[in-house]
Amino acid sequence: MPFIPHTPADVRSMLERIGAASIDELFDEIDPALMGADFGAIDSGVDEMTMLAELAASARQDETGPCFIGAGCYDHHIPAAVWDIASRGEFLTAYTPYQAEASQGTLQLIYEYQSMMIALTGMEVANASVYDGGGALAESVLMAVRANRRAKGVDLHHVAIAGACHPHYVDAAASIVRNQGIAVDRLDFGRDGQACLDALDAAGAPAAVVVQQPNFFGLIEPVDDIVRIAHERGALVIAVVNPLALALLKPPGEWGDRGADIVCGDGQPLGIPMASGGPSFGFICTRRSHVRQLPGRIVGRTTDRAGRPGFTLTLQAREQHIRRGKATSNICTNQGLLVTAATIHLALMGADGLRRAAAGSHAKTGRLVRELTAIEGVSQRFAAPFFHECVIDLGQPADPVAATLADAGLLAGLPLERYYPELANCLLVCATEKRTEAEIARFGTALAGALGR
Amino acid sequence: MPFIPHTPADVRSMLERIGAASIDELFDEIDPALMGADFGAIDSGVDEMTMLAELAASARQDETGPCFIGAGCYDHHIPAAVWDIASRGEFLTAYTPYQAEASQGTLQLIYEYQSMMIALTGMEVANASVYDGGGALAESVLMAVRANRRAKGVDLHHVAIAGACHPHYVDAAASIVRNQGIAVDRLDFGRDGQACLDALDAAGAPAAVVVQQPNFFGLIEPVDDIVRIAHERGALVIAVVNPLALALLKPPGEWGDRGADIVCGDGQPLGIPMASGGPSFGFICTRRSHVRQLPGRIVGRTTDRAGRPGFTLTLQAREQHIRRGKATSNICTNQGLLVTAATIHLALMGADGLRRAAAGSHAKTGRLVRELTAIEGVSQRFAAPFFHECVIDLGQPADPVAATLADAGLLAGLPLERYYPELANCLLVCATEKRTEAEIARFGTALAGALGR
Amino acid sequence: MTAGKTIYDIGRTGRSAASQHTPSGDVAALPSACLRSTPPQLPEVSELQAVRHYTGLSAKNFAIDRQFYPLGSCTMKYNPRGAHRAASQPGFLNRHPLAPATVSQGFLACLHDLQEVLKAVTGMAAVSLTPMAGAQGEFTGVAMIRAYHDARGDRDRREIVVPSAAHGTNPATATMCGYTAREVAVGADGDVDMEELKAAIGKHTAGIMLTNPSTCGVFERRILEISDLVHDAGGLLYYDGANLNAILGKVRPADMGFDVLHTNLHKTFATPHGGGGPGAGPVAVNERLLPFLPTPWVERAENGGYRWVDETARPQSIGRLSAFMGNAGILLRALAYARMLGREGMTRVGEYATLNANYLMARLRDAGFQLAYPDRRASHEFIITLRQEAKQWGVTAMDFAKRLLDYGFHAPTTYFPLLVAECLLIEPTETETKEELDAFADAMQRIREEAERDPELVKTAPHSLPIERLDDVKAARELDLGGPPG
Amino acid sequence: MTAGKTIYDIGRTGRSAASQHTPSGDVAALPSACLRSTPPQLPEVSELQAVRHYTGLSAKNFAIDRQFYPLGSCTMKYNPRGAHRAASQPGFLNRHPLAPATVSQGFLACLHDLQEVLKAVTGMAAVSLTPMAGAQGEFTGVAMIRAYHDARGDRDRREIVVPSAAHGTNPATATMCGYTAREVAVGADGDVDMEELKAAIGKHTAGIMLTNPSTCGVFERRILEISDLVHDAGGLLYYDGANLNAILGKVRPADMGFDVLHTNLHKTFATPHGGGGPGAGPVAVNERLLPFLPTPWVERAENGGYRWVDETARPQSIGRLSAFMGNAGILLRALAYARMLGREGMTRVGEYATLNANYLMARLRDAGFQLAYPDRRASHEFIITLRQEAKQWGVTAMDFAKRLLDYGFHAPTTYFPLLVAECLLIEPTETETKEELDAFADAMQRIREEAERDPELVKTAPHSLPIERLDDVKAARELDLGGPPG
Ligand SMILES: Cc1ncc(COP(=O)(O)O)c(C=O)c1O
Ligand SMILES: Cc1ncc(COP(=O)(O)O)c(C=O)c1O
Repeated sequence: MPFIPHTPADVRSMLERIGAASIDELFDEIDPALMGADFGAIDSGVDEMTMLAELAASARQDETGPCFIGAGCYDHHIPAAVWDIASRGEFLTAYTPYQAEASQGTLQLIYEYQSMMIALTGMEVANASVYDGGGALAESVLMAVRANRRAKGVDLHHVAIAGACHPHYVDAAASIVRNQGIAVDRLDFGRDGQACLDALDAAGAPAAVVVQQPNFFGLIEPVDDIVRIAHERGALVIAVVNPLALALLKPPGEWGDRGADIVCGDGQPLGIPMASGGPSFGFICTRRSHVRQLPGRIVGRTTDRAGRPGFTLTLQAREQHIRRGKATSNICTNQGLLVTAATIHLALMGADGLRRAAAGSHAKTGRLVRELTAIEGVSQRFAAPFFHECVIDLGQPADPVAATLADAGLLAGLPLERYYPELANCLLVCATEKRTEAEIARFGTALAGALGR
Repeated sequence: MPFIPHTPADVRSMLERIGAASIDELFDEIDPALMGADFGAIDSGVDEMTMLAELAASARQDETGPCFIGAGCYDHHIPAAVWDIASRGEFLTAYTPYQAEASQGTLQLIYEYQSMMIALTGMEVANASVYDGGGALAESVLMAVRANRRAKGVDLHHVAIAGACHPHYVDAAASIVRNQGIAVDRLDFGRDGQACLDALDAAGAPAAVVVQQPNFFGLIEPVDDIVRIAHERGALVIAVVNPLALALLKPPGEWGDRGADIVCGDGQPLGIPMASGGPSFGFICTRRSHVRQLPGRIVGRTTDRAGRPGFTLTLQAREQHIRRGKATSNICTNQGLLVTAATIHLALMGADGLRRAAAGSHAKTGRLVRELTAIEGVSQRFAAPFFHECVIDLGQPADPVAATLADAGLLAGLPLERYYPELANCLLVCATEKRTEAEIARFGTALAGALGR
Repeated sequence: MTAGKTIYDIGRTGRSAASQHTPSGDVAALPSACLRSTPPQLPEVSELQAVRHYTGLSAKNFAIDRQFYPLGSCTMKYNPRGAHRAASQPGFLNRHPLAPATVSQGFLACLHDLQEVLKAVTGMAAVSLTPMAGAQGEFTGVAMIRAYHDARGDRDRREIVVPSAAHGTNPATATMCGYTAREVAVGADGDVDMEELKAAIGKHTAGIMLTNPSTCGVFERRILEISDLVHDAGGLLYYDGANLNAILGKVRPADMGFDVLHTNLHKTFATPHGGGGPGAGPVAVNERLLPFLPTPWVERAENGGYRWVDETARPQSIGRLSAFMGNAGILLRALAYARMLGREGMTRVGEYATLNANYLMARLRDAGFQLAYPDRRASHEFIITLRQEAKQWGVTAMDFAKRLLDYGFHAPTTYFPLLVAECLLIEPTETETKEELDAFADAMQRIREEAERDPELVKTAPHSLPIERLDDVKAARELDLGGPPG
Repeated sequence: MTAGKTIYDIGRTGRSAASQHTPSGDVAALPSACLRSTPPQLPEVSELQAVRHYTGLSAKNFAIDRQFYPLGSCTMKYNPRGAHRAASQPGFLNRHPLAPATVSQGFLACLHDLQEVLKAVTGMAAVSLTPMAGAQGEFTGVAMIRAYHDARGDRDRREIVVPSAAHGTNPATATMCGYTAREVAVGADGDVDMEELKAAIGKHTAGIMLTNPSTCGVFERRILEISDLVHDAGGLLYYDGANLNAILGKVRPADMGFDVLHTNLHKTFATPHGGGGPGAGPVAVNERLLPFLPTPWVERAENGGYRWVDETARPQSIGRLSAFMGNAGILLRALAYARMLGREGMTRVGEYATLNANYLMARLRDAGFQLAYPDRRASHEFIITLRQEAKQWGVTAMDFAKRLLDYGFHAPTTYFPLLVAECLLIEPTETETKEELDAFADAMQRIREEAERDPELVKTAPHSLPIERLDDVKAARELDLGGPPG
């Protein structure tokens, strides 16, 4: 019996103590009519060896050559120590740290994580994670609407997206906040691919303005201006950021007049494997004044009976298990293990290591863009400076080209037609610090071949 | 500075405390003539990411399809839990448990390991490992000669190998014991591939007789007879065994009149990846009366000041760090981590799991032999019963055939010409419980193709 | 030694784990106005320091791999290492979420297999794997209920009914979906109070959220009656699958009348909780709600391969809930577990979880503890109330919980469900041995003796952990939520 | 809770980790006489029990990943996780040792690269990677010395000279090679006593085994003189590379006059010690001994590829020492480490190991401890003697060692080398921080105060570990070496 330790003698003596004749008898309160189901559609079990062989075969089937897709999920180097430690049973198989004294490991780690995220974003407080970047944006929107509910003249049923924010993030946020009567308005981006300040000017008085830095196209946004305009209109500013980029870029806490109000994003670039997009984790940071609107777990430092410092979940009155229907969110289980990995990752990288990974990725993408645009008919779609992603115009529909290259084992970037019909000829490409010169050259050659050049 | 934590400020203040002006000054007792070497042949260092990419490329280069080679190293299933636990820093980065109180984890584990090896072999004591199966045989020969030194009429300069023992084991043992003036005589095996009792009868009075069960050809040896004959001549019996086979086969402690005297072998089948043949571990078990001749670490159970049970290295007076030139062996570092893995493996498998792995391998090899011998001109070389390896006669030189199949990604078995010129047409094949029907069929098809059938 | 020190405390300016320094690059192409002026204040430690620090922190956690962890409602069972290994194959870890389906057939096949398993165990018509935890599954389900009513123009239904024993995520979910949560009481026998329920249900009712067995640790016996009641009023039934472990392979939620549900893979399907996540909360629906299922999910294509289903194919879908497809790695672990259990193994889960709970309940009853529902069978969990002990000796459920830590056991769930005073909700799970249950029962009995003999000892526990009882009030009052040192 | 219980104690008849039960098979083809009549008595536990038991045992170990571990002569430095990862690639783990060279070029290239690195750091002409630990390297080296003399017909050399400070493996190795070990004294300054040495060397001398810096923690200053002396007498010099960490990238053993050596990759090249192994002890030789190198090793083929060299190509080889090619996985880890350090990194190893040792020596000296060689520089390690403390307060080196455990530090090496009474041999390694060294020095100082004030406290240490001081005498007298319970 896989995973069940009972011997026949155990079962006998346990039933005796219970006073039941059989295990079946323990189900005698259930209407027998409910018990007749046929589970034959489920196969018989297999041993671990066989299961591993099956799943390994599936995994092997999907192995490809180098990945040049980014779009919110990036193939960065992860120090070997990160997952060796994060996978220790003590982190992997613990629950949420409700019993603080028996969970100081996880609690201190989250406290350290909060500190690191505060340092990266330039904000004042951080939570212990939400599900992912998309969910983080949704929760940030809800939070902004709550936090701004006393502002005058602000439309609490609208938030505005300034420029090209990840379409999946926007979709996820829209699906979620729609139920509370909040609409997410996508403002046009400009011809240069950056947020259009005029569109923002014309957007009325949304409760919040969302801006992604770097934006979905990899471009640097004029965040200082956006923050200033948004604040002038009484909107709170939600910054969606790539935490790795923050090793280089100005922290949202310093944007514009008084910084962004809420900073969110996905932690994947911080030591999380791509793994089909999950599990990763979403983060939310904000000002101290909004901390009671923050969803999710928060860890605080306190002392024990003997006066020694220790860590515990705090401000739980925001949460569903205390506040129930009035909680800031329904979130319970979050993405703790990924936060564990990200914390170890950040400790190992330090500011310098993180900066190198960011600058290295930036430089490799520059190199890639030069390689690709050297092909006749291939050009850079937007001229604005980019971080580590770039929109490449192939001069012909990108989707079939990407498919051809995928069949040849090279993930050539994300065709944009699905999201922006006007960009049907475009690929969004990314080269992280892990991509080698040889791989970039291979991409160039393969693309030229696929284009018949 | 990879792995060196010193800041410039640290270095300054440390040198100050030492009273030296520079780190170089700390080397001022060394003749400057010795310090001029040029280390330019060593490349500059690379970061972990780059190193991992380099070594991963090398590793990928050697990936092949299914492995049907055995010959002392077997592709068995290893439960995922085994290495997840054995790789924990507390096992991986500890030293030999000299400070017992700070090493109870490793010490108790070795005690459990000793118990399990005693159960498997039917002997009375076990050591905590030697380097590998070959080394274990060498140490067993030395040990037998020492243990038998008072026997009358026995030639302490000769040991005899009855039948086909792994040629690498014999070579290793011969290279090692030669220096103490001991010759290892290989007796002929019979036409049936098994040890020839007549050859043994004619072998004089060696200090010890070595027999491998199953033998190098995978065949079951008449161990009861061999032990009886050997003992009649005053020789000690050294059994070389596959510990996995002992889940099925009669334990050496029960062989013949009074069992083997020393049992050794390689622990690789117990949860150790093939990994190019190492690290694995060698084991030696013996009778209690020979324990003081046993080389290597031994753990005993004792009590602490408070009377609680605890574990410690014991009988250290046998060892080099105490006895120096008079020690039973020079072994110091052994193969502790592999013993850790094997112990966890044995605990997870239990007698039943181990028996299934053994019987499953036996059955799969039977299936393979039927598949291969169905090909015209291919036959089983020896008719005797085999455990999970078998000598297959291809009717034409085996070496080029194996090379052809290897190029096609299939490791077809070990060509035997190198070891036995008379078996130039033969392959030693093995199918563990991991080999699938499809892989066996693929072998059949590929072999038929290579033979032009 | 770094006891009590944070990673910042052990850092020094200029120190680093230098082998993690990858080649840098020129950033001159970036306008200087967008760059940060000072580097972020991250710890500056060597690789050994980081490894030692976090290895050391891990040692301060209780975890299933170390301790019995009978946390009610959380199903802290063994998390097979084989499942972890299966999901950690390079082909899975290195797969980009937006890789074309043509080079993702292995992964898609796995998701499809898991969808089929979940359909079979729940009896539902379709599954979406995308929700990232139970609460997101609840959100998804209730959002679908709302989309269903909306699609029918039935816009006046504003209430979601939940029993008072419901998990906090249930009412919180109702709110997130724009509904009002209406609580109904639970009777003395642990079942929902039918009179209250009847009074609560009406044309304003969008639906009801139930978990069965409930968080009272008993099976809601009148479930078919409730189902008829709600359906007759035009509402739908949501099944909170957090407790599915109790009836896995025995009873299908669909047969109880539920229209939609989530399963907590991190409970029933043994994926690790990770110190707070990640989980996965796939939703399953009957035909009625199928058009509203969140995207993406996987279906078989005509050519025998697999393909993603997205909004273009399902225009009524409530849409996307996360940037990609959900917690893929958790889904793979669940599939691995399902493969190892198979049909027979799943049935055994419910049986042995129930056996363990009833046995431990009997042992504690015999040791003098008061059961919340003494006349009922335990499901996979049960409740004891320490009302008596609190009144007589001043020793509360929390004190028992803390003292258990000294005995090397994680505490059961405390003070949930809220309706039972001084309660402990105890869920042993099927993967624990009788000996472990006996040891736990013995410890509880000893603590009870201590509570009578030396209440201070229990009230000031724990005594043997790296830290003593923490001051939660101070934590909330004098907020110290971290931040870089300088 | 399984504290103090063995895996057998927690087993029950009929219990198993059933998902490890692979399909069995028919064994009717095996003669029943060769089969066992009863199954071996192995533990019968569930998978969770095994995981919990061994995870729990691991927590009872000190280890580098948890504690400062200044074990002299053992070089307990950080073992990079990246090197562990590199060697754990599936392509490496699944490679069969007898796979044809044509499908092994990746692996062979790695071995060749490591051979080249070792040649460069030692200055030697050729390397064989096959020895599985330092002691096997020593055996190999001395066996080669013997083969060399034998090949020249020079059969009367029966002695290997070793300093009295030598590691026990040195004389034991001499014996295993059929030689007699002749010990020579070490002078008060830590260098070998030249007069004794001169007297010991002669035409009966096969060779000398030296480690430099020596296990006295000092550099043997007259090494060139010794080399001439031995060579002039027709003997050869063996370098025990256990202490190579002290001079890595600064001084090459070849330049000191050594003919043959081993390196402990599990020390100098940072591969983990694994609680007692595995290690790897590659040997390097100059041209003189090259024909005798053990097999197999790797050389470049004409086509640019790599191939194995075996006895057929090297008929004078001392032959094979193990079934396959050595501890391949350890060699790969060492290569990974060497790649990350590179030339500059290697030089720094010796420098910072030396800096740390001299600093810690200064701190302990200032704290009142007596240095064994106060007028000498420390190499990467140094010795203090607690003769005074033992005489005055009855507190021995062992007591200090045990008390250090209470302070969270692993003890230094005790009572080795034998020639210094009540000694601790302390090796901090280059990967420890100044703060860690300071904390250790502070602890030593406090223990010294305790030894004066409350000697019993120290003599009965440790007090804070799961177990108190163990009775080694009883262990050896009342031998309990395990065995199945029944
Ligand atoms: C009964 C019940 N419902 C819902 C949930 C929420 O699930 P999750 O934590 O996965 O969001 C839980 C989790 O504890 C639960 O016990
Ligand atoms: C000086 C010295 N020589 C030789 C050895 C033996 O090395 P190994 O343990 O790898 O066999 C050691 C190991 O402790 C040592 O310190």
